[in-house]
Formats: sequence, structure tokens, C-alpha cells
Amino acid sequence: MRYSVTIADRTVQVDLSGNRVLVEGRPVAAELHTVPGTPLRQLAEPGHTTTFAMTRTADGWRLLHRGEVWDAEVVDERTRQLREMTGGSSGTGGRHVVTAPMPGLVLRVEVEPGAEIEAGRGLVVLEAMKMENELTSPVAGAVTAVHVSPGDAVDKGTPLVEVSGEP
Amino acid sequence: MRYSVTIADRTVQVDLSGNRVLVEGRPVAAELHTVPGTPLRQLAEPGHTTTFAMTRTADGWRLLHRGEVWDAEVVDERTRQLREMTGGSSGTGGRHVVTAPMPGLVLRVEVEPGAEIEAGRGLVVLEAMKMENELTSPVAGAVTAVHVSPGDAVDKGTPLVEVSGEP
Amino acid sequence: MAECPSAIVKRVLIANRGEIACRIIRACHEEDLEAVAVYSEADRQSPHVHLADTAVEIGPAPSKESYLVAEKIIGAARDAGADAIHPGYGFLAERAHFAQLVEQNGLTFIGPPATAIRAMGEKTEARRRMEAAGVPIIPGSGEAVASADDAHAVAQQVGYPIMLKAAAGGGGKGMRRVDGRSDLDSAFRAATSEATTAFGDGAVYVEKLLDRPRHVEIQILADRFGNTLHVGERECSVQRRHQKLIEEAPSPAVNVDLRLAMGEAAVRAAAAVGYLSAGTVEFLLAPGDVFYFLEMNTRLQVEHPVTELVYGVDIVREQLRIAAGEPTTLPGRPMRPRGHAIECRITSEDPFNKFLPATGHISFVRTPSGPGVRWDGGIEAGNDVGVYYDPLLAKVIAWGETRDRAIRRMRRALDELVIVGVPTSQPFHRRVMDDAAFGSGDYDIGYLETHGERLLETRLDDGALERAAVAAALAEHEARGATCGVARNGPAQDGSAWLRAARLHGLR
Amino acid sequence: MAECPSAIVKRVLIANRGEIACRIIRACHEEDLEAVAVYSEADRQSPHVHLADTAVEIGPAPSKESYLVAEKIIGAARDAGADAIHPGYGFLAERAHFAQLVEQNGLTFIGPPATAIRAMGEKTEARRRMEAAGVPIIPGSGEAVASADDAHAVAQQVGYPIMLKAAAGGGGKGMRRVDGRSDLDSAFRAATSEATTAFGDGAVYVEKLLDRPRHVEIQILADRFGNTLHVGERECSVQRRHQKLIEEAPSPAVNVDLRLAMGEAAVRAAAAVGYLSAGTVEFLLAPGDVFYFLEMNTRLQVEHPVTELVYGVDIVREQLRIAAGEPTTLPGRPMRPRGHAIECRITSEDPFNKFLPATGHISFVRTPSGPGVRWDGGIEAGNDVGVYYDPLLAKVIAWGETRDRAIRRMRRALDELVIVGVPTSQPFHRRVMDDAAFGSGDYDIGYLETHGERLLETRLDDGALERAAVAAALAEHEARGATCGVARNGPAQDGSAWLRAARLHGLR
Repeated sequence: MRYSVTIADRTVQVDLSGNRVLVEGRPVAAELHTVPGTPLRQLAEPGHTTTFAMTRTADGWRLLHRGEVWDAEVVDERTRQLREMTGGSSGTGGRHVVTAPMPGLVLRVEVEPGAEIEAGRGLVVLEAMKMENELTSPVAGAVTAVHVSPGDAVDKGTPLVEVSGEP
Repeated sequence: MRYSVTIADRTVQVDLSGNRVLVEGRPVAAELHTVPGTPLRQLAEPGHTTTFAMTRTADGWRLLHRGEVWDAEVVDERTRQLREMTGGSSGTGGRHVVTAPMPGLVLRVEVEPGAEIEAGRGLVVLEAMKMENELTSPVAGAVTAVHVSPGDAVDKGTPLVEVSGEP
Repeated sequence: MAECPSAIVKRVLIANRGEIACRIIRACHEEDLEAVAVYSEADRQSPHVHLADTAVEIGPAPSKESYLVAEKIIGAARDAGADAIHPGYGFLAERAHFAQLVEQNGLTFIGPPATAIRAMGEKTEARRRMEAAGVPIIPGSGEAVASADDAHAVAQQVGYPIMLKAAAGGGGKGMRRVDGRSDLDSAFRAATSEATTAFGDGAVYVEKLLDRPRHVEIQILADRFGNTLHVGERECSVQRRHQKLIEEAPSPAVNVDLRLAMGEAAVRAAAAVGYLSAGTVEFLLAPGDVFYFLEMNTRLQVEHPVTELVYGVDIVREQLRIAAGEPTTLPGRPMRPRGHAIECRITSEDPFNKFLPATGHISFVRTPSGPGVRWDGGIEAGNDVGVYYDPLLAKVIAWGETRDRAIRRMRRALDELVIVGVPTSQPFHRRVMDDAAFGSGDYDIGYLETHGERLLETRLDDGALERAAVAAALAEHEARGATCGVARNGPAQDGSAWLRAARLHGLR
Repeated sequence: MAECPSAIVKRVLIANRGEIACRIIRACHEEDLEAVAVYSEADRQSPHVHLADTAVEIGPAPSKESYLVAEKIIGAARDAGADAIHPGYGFLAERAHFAQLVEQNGLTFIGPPATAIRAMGEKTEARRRMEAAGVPIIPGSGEAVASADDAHAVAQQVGYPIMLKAAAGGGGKGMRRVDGRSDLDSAFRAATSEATTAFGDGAVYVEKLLDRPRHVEIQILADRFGNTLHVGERECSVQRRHQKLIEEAPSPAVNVDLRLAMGEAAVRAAAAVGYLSAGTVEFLLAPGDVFYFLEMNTRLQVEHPVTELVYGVDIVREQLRIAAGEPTTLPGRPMRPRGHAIECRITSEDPFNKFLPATGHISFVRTPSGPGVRWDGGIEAGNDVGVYYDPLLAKVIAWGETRDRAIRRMRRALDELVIVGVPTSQPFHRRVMDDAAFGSGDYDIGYLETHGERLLETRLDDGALERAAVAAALAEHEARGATCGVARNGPAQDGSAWLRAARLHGLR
């Protein structure tokens, strides 16, 4: 099986067909060992051993290593090809729904439907864990919907504002 | 269900019929809560909370609490009655097989078949973890069999010596 | 007050949760005192409940219905037969009314007298008292201002920029920086609104904003025998929105003379309000060794461990002794710090997402340990992190012979720490330990503003990227194979293909 | 030797496993050195492998085929590009041949010169040297005795009881107490046989046995700049079969004057063999402050952390510095201890079954933490404890302002510690912390013999019995219900019976 692994917008091809490991076509002597009953996994390569704590995410794996954290999207070749054919992409165009990252209370709504905004523009201020947290737009574009009002209590994942990204 | 729980040769009757807890017939307001994914369990009683680490053993539970360790044999009423009828007991009579408590090397055998011995008499000296460990007889009685010789490598559980206990 | 009869303290209720409840329970056990925990419905399985000798449920998860209800705490103390209450920090710790209620119910409050809490809690009143006691204060309005215009009038005297601050507050809530008249109206409204929400009192006052000062605070201990002692300073300038993130002792900016001067000022501040128990006098330290009184925290401080490590004292133990009418064990003369200590607050906040608080189920924890590392934790595997409380999960504290050694040790400890299940501030701390600006010791309260963006850039060199990608691919491959339960490379002809596959994937 | 060129040390191979390998890897990382672990087939998943920057497999589980094979260690160092080797304790640490081999291969040995190891390793030779250097030695044969008769002749001069000791040995192996002529033959045979097995050399010598002395040892550090310094004493009298179980610093039996006298004797001992790096001179301390040289351990000691905590030094860091040709960071003058530290060795030995070594799979570990507690561990959940190595799993070290405080803190730490899966020595230690004889500080190497039986009696008061029984019954009830998957109390008529049952049994 061949996998495309994307971490921080950089993609690496890993081919695991036939009990070898090829990274971008280059053979690598790597083994992964698990500590039973824990998320700890040890990647052993000649001259280097790396221990990760690894957990599954919706689209791959989260890796913790020496205080750093990386989210790896792992896509097998077939799925990637399907995606390419159907034109799915992760660009900045299209509809973006900003949802509540945690349960909280809406304190302020800082945009109105129709507003043209820059990426990073504040959308909603949410109070959670006694702190005010401003949620911002991931993209530049137009506000197409505002779903909440000040005083609303929202659960994690509640859609707050929709932004139509510039293509 | 009613249970006989024996710890360190003392037995307590615990009756859990009908969602109540009776200890020796006395009602007790006790609840047991588990920390998910851990062996930690919390016994909550009015005015007292006790946290145990608990694991199953062959005949009940091992409980760890503040540096102490207790092995609890838990027998339900039916099993206990059956045992009483069939005369099963845990006395010192009968055949006792002394087995190797860990893998090791037999250094010396200190008894011969037929010997009359006291409880605590040394039987076999086993080398394990670089230490010499003398295994002793749990009961007074007669040595009925010696299964090993000096120089034998033995696994955990290997029968070493059999002693017929005084009734 | 030496004639004051000793209170009997045998069973202490800790009116708190999380790491500080664990810290206080440990101190109780080391003093042969029984510890009573309280817990909300969300906290039944929290570590503080496990460590205590008994635990009392005090209501639903929201603090307003549990940890903040003074009557429930008092009731729990009575039910559990406690004779004293330690409030920890936050929650009811700085509510004078609560301290009073505890004493009225015949229980011992492990903290300062209600009068001292009240005197320091009302910020403009505290300013006046400090001024009278000869403690340097920041130029400002001295009392609450009624409007933005009034604030502007004061600002014209002391000069912009200014700071608006909640008169009833503390902990960074109800505070706003104002750079000029044009910002003032909105800032005044925001500060008043936040102060009303947080403290039930919207009054705000004006202080001159110092240009990038350092936040340096002095630990105080006062007993009933007339000893009011200072126990060195803590440097707390690494902050985000006035919330401390990293603290250290001693401060890289404080020498022996300055320590003595600040210590003596702090003692005057504490003595001026008849202080007892542990407390902290916060100062802003400006260039030229000029320092100004900021506020006094009339309670145990989150960052107390760094002081404990360099002075070899146990501040919670001192609190327990003082509450029981015993003298402090500290020498009367100024103590000398040994080595250096740093604390990193591990919170359930995602540094790569503007430190947004996060929730989750903690499935695995590997705590750092070994030489010079202290873990003051409030979580264990199996716990849920919810939305109801402060996001502080645990504190990592490192001691070293020098500041450089303490930083290296903290770096090593943060390398070891693993928390699975919720994003934490750990990566931020780890990067600060590598940062030259922090390493130099020459930083101020603008540290995060100046360096935060750079510190939190994506960091992934080619080698790390490749290793992480290979690990993720192998894990995915294994997970898919294990799910299907069939050989992935065609039918096995003999055992060896299986063996190789098993070896490759770390199956046992 | 100050003209000796500095060795380049960038990448250190640790020729050990378990807690001491972890301890040394941590020190390397704190000094910006890379750490190379070695592991046998049994240790692939051990914590020291996870902590290191790279790890090299060196063979099958038995140490004779892995950790004890000098050539494999050297080969691993070459393969991994290491430039220095730290031997830890045990295994190859005190093999002069190994130290020599390391240097011959162009690598730096982090420890004393082979000549010093050899001089101290041959016990009768060491005795002669110590005598010449003015270090007090125990009266005895001075050299190996050829037979039981020869041993008897010496015994008649110095008086029974005597001790037979392996000339090549240490660590309690090949040692036998002899109370009179009648015991001598069998003891001589046993000691000779054990010495042959352990050291490949059956030579034994005779020493007068002191009446219940204390075991007190002095920590030494020596660098290439002519500094040979003593860093206080450790009290190690709680032993079982000459294996230390509990150590503390300072010793309750040592005052400032005695500390200086013993320290200076230890420095003479080290200097007499041209010592470098960290080492320990062990003494027997008899009433009246009389002390005798016992042996010198030419390596890092298991119990080094108690010294680190009271003197604020990092002994492994000093070893790394000294090996790299740097001077020690310690002051030349005698240092003063601050507070008190105690170490308990947590081993996989069952104290209720004659401390028999036990094996098992560790499924859960809760490490103690909080103020004043250090955990130097070599195990984590998921590890197997096998038969191949020393049973030491981890060390709990507690620091307190006074000895009494350190004991209370250790008690608290042992209350927190949970290891599930293998019996450990934890209950023994926990009980010692409550023991008045230990608490008084007035104990000697007969402590365990005198108090062991009493300490290890079954302890279970009525309340604890009842609570444990109820917990076991409820857990059993729940487990049976979960296994059967049916309601235990007849068919549920509505949801509430299930709810009650769930609440009762702690299901979520």
C-alpha cells in the first residue's frame, strides 16, 4: 500500500508494499514498535530511535514527540486518486463554517452577513473557562451567514459564522 | 448474591442481594467507583473514601492501598457450600508441592525423599537474579518426592519437592 | 497575638480542586492531618478525590453551583467533621465574606484574616493604604473614576499610555490598556463590563502604564508571633493577557540589595493590613531598579513551588502551622536562595490556536521525573477535561544549580512529558526553553507580544517530517491490517512472512 | 594532569539498563550530549530505550550474552558513533579490563582509570594500600587465606566473630559471618564457591566482625585538576544480606567533626589510587565515632541521589564534566548539607515471602510526585519484569527540611505509589517509615535482623479488613455481571433498577 502523509502542509509519499519501506521512492530501514497497552510507539532506524505518542484522528494520526505535536493526514493512494478526480481540495476557496471549538457563551458577534472580510478578522467572542476568546476567519471572503447572537450558550461544534472564501 | 471474602485468614460475609450492601448482616452505605481505563477503584462510604488499585487473581482480588497489599479470596455462597460438603479445605494436611517461584538454577538440594521435616525447613536453593534463594517447606511432614538436582535450570512453576503434611 | 489560644487543627477540608487541592492534601498528610476533599459532579474521579481521606460531593459541575457556594463548603466541613478549611487559590480564596463565614462557624480559615483580604481586595483602598505605609505605588487616579472623561483627566496628568483596572478585581480581569483618548471610550466600557461580570462591581481606576516593566513578586509569611517575613522574589513576566505562563526564582533582574528593598516594602505592605499566613505582594519592576506596588494576593499562589525549591521551605506547611497557632519555622534573617527554579504551567490551551481552551478525555499521561524535576499535577489518565474550570492541568517545576541548568532541565522534563487526549501549552513552553531571548534573562511583560508569533511558527525539519510521516504510515498500515484481520501481502505461504510482518509492525 | 587535553564528548553510550540508564541519559540531555542506549532482546520496550536518542540491540536477554559482553558494548559504541561510555553500576562498571578496552578503542571511559578500579577491586591489595595511606582498616588477615585452618589462625588473633570476604568481590557476594571454629568449614566452602561463581576467583580473606556497626559511606569527586573532594556521607545501614534497602543523608550518627574526619580519610583513600570521577568510600562506623575502611566502590552508586538532594549537586553531571576534561563545579571547601534526604529502593521482591524475586507484566504504574519527591524509575506500564536482571525497579527519594519531615514525606510518597503486576518491596518501606526504631535514627546494620519479622507481620485492622472485603465483593459482583451480561437481580422492569445498579458499581 502507498500512503500520502501530509503534516503542516508538506506531503511525503510512503510506500509500504511488500514489507519494505520506501520514502519518496528511497528505501528506509525503519521499524515501528508499540509499548503494549500504551500509545507509545518507537520508530527504530539505523542510528536513530524516535519515540512518539500516537493517537488516531479523523483523517490520520496525531504524533507527540519531545513536547511538539504534529497532525498527520494519512491518505492511501486510491483515496487520493479519487479525490483528485472529484476535485476535492483543501484550498481557501469554497464555504467555510466557523464552529465553536469548545462549549461557551457568545459575548459578542463582530460581523454581519454580507461583510467582506480579511483572513484573521474577528468574528465572534466566546466566553469559556472564564476567558474571552475571539474566533477569527480562516480565509478572506464574504460572510454568508451568522448563526448566533450575544447571550447564546453554544456546544462544541456549533456552527457560528459561515464565510465564502475568495477562490 | 452473598460472598465470603477471606483476607489474611480472616473471613467477612458480604451480602449484595437486592442492591444493598450488608457486612456480617449490618447494612453499609458503600459504593465502588472505577477510574475508566485504570485499576483504580474508589470505595465511598459516609465520612471515608478509600482508593484501591485492584486486579483479579485466580481466586479473587488483589488490593493495593497506601503501600499495603492484600489478597482477597472471594467465594460465593453456593461455591462455599459445595466446598464444605466435599470437605475441601486449606489446612496443612495433604500433599504439598513446592514449585519454583521464578525461573532459575538449582544450586543445592537440602533434603532427601523420606526425610521428616519441620515447617520452614530449607528444601532447595535456587539462584535467580544473581541471588541465592532458599525455598522452605510450608508445613511439617515427610518429603515424598524430590524432582530436581543441582545444576538443573527450572522454569517458574516447576515442581521441586513434594511434602506430605502432618494431618 | 502570641497569647491567642492555639486552634485545634486535625482534619482539613480543601475547598478546591485540581493540582492545588492535591498539593494541599499532600501537605496535610505530611503533617499528620486528615484531608477532606470536596468535588462537583464533574470531579468524582479526579485525583484530589483519590488522595483525600474522605470526599464530599457539593453539587453540579458549574462552579457557581458547587465550588463557589460558601454554604455548601461550610456544610461539607461540618458533615465531614473538619475543623479547618484551606481555600487554595481562585474560587473562594479571596472572598473576605467566606473567610468570615468560616470563622463564624467555629472553623479555622487557613489564610489571612477577612479584614486583610478585604483591605487588599478593594484596589483603590489598598493603594491608599500602601501609600500611607511607604510602599511605592504607580501614579494614577487613586480611586475609581466615574467616566471615560474622568479617566482622561487623570491620564493627562500622568501621561498616556494608561491602564484601566477593576477596583474589585485581580488576575487580569477587567483590565484594559489605553494608548490615547480615541481608545478610551470602548476600553472603559469593556473594562467596566468585564469587571461587573467577574466581580459584581464595575468600578475601574486609572494607573499610568509603565513601559515594559517586569512582573516581580515577593512571597510573604506572617505568623501570630509578630513575625512577618519575606521569602525572596519570583519573576513572572512571561504572561499572556495578564495570565502567568512561566515563573522563576530568583528573578534574573534582582540582586541582593534590590531583593532586600523589595522584601522590606512587601513586609510593610503586609503589616499595614495585619496580614497572617502566606501572601504575595506583586510589584512592577522598571529599569533602574524602580519598583511599584501592583497588588497583594491574599492567598497561596499558583507559582509558590519555585520559592520552595530555592529556599528549601514548604509554604503550605507553614500555612498549616500558622493556622494552628504555631510560629513559622523560618529564620528571622533574610534567607539566601540556592540555585534556580522555573515553573511551566501546563494548561489545556492550544498554543497554535491562540491558546483557545480545549476539552477532552485524557487517555494517557507520562509525567516527567528524575533529578531536579517536580510534578504538581491535578490530572491522571482516565480524567475528562471539561469547560467548567480553570484550564491549569499541572505544573512542571525544575530546579538547577544555575538558571542555565534549570532551563536545560526544564527542557529535558518537557521532552519527557506526554499528555494524550487534549491539546496543551506544552509545545509553547518547550520552545521558550530553547529561546535565546528567554535564555538571556533580559525580558519583560512584553515577552509574549514580542516573541510569541516567532515562537509558535511551524517547526518541522526534513528529518522530523520524514520520521513522523513514516511512523504515521506504518501505524495506519498496522491499524488497517489489524482491523481486517487478514494478511496484507497475499496469503502467507509459510510462517516467515507472518513473522516479518509481525516484526515490522511491532506485534508481540 | 591539568595539561591533559580535553576529550571530545558529544555522544555518550550508556552500557546499562533500568533506572540508572534513564538517570544517565537525563544527565546527558541536560548537558546537550546525545545518548545512545543499548538493550538486550528482553529490553526493547524499556524506558531507557525510549529516552535515548538512539538504541543498539546487543544480544539475548541473559546479561552474559549482552550487557556483560565488553566487545558488544564497544561495537555498539562504534556503530552508533559514540565517543564516550558510561558504565552505570553493576555489569561492567567495575571491570578494569573493560575500562581499559574502552580507552584502547579511542573512547572516553566515564569513570576512574582502570588502574584505580583494579587497585580497589582486589580487596586485600586495597587493604594494604589503605593502611599505607593512613586510612583505618578493620583488623584481619590482610591477604587471602588458603584454608579454613588458616582463617582460624587469624580469627584467634583478632577474635571471633569474623567475616569471610571474597578478595575479588563486593556487593555482598562471597561473604559469610563465622561465629566460631565449628561454623568455619562450611562457611569457607560457601564463600569460596560463591566468590568463584560471582567473580571467577575464589580467594577469600578474614576480617574481624564488628558488633553491629553502621554502614556509612563518603561520596568522592575527583577531577584532572588535582581536586579530590568529599561530598558528605550516606547512611546505608538498612540492609538485607548486605544489599542496601534504604539510604539517607546525612547520617543520624555523623556530626560535623566526624563528617570531616571521614571525608578526609576518604579523600586519602581515593588519592592513594589516583582516583578520578565519582566514587564512594564505604566505612563501618562503630560506637565512639570509630570508623574503618570497608571498600571503595569505583563507580556511581545506586544511592547517589540522597547526596544530590542535600548538597544541591548533580553527581552524574560532574562525571560527564570530569570525563570531558573540565574541572568539577564544586567549591574546594567542605559543603554543608541542607535538610535531609531518604531513598527507598523499590524492587520486584516480595517482602512477605522472604524477599523472593518475582516476575510479571507491569500493567499500571502511578508514580509519587509533588513537593520534595523524586522518582528515579526504570519501569513504565507495559513493561515485563523478567528474571535476567537486578530486581531494582525504581527509587523513591524524599527530601525534607529535617529528618522527621523527610520520613513523613517518604511515607506520603509511598502511600501514592502504585505498581500493579508484580509484588514489590513497597510495603516493607512503607512500614519502616512508621517504625519508631528507624524514626529514632538509632539503628545499625542489624536493623532488619532485629526488626524485620515484627515489621512484616500481617497488619489489617478491622476497618481496613471490612473495607477491603466490601471492595472485593463489589468488584467481583460487577465483574460477574459484566461477564454474564445479564441483570443480576432478575429482569429489569424499568430503567431505574439498571440505573441504581450502575451507580452502585461505578459503571459510567
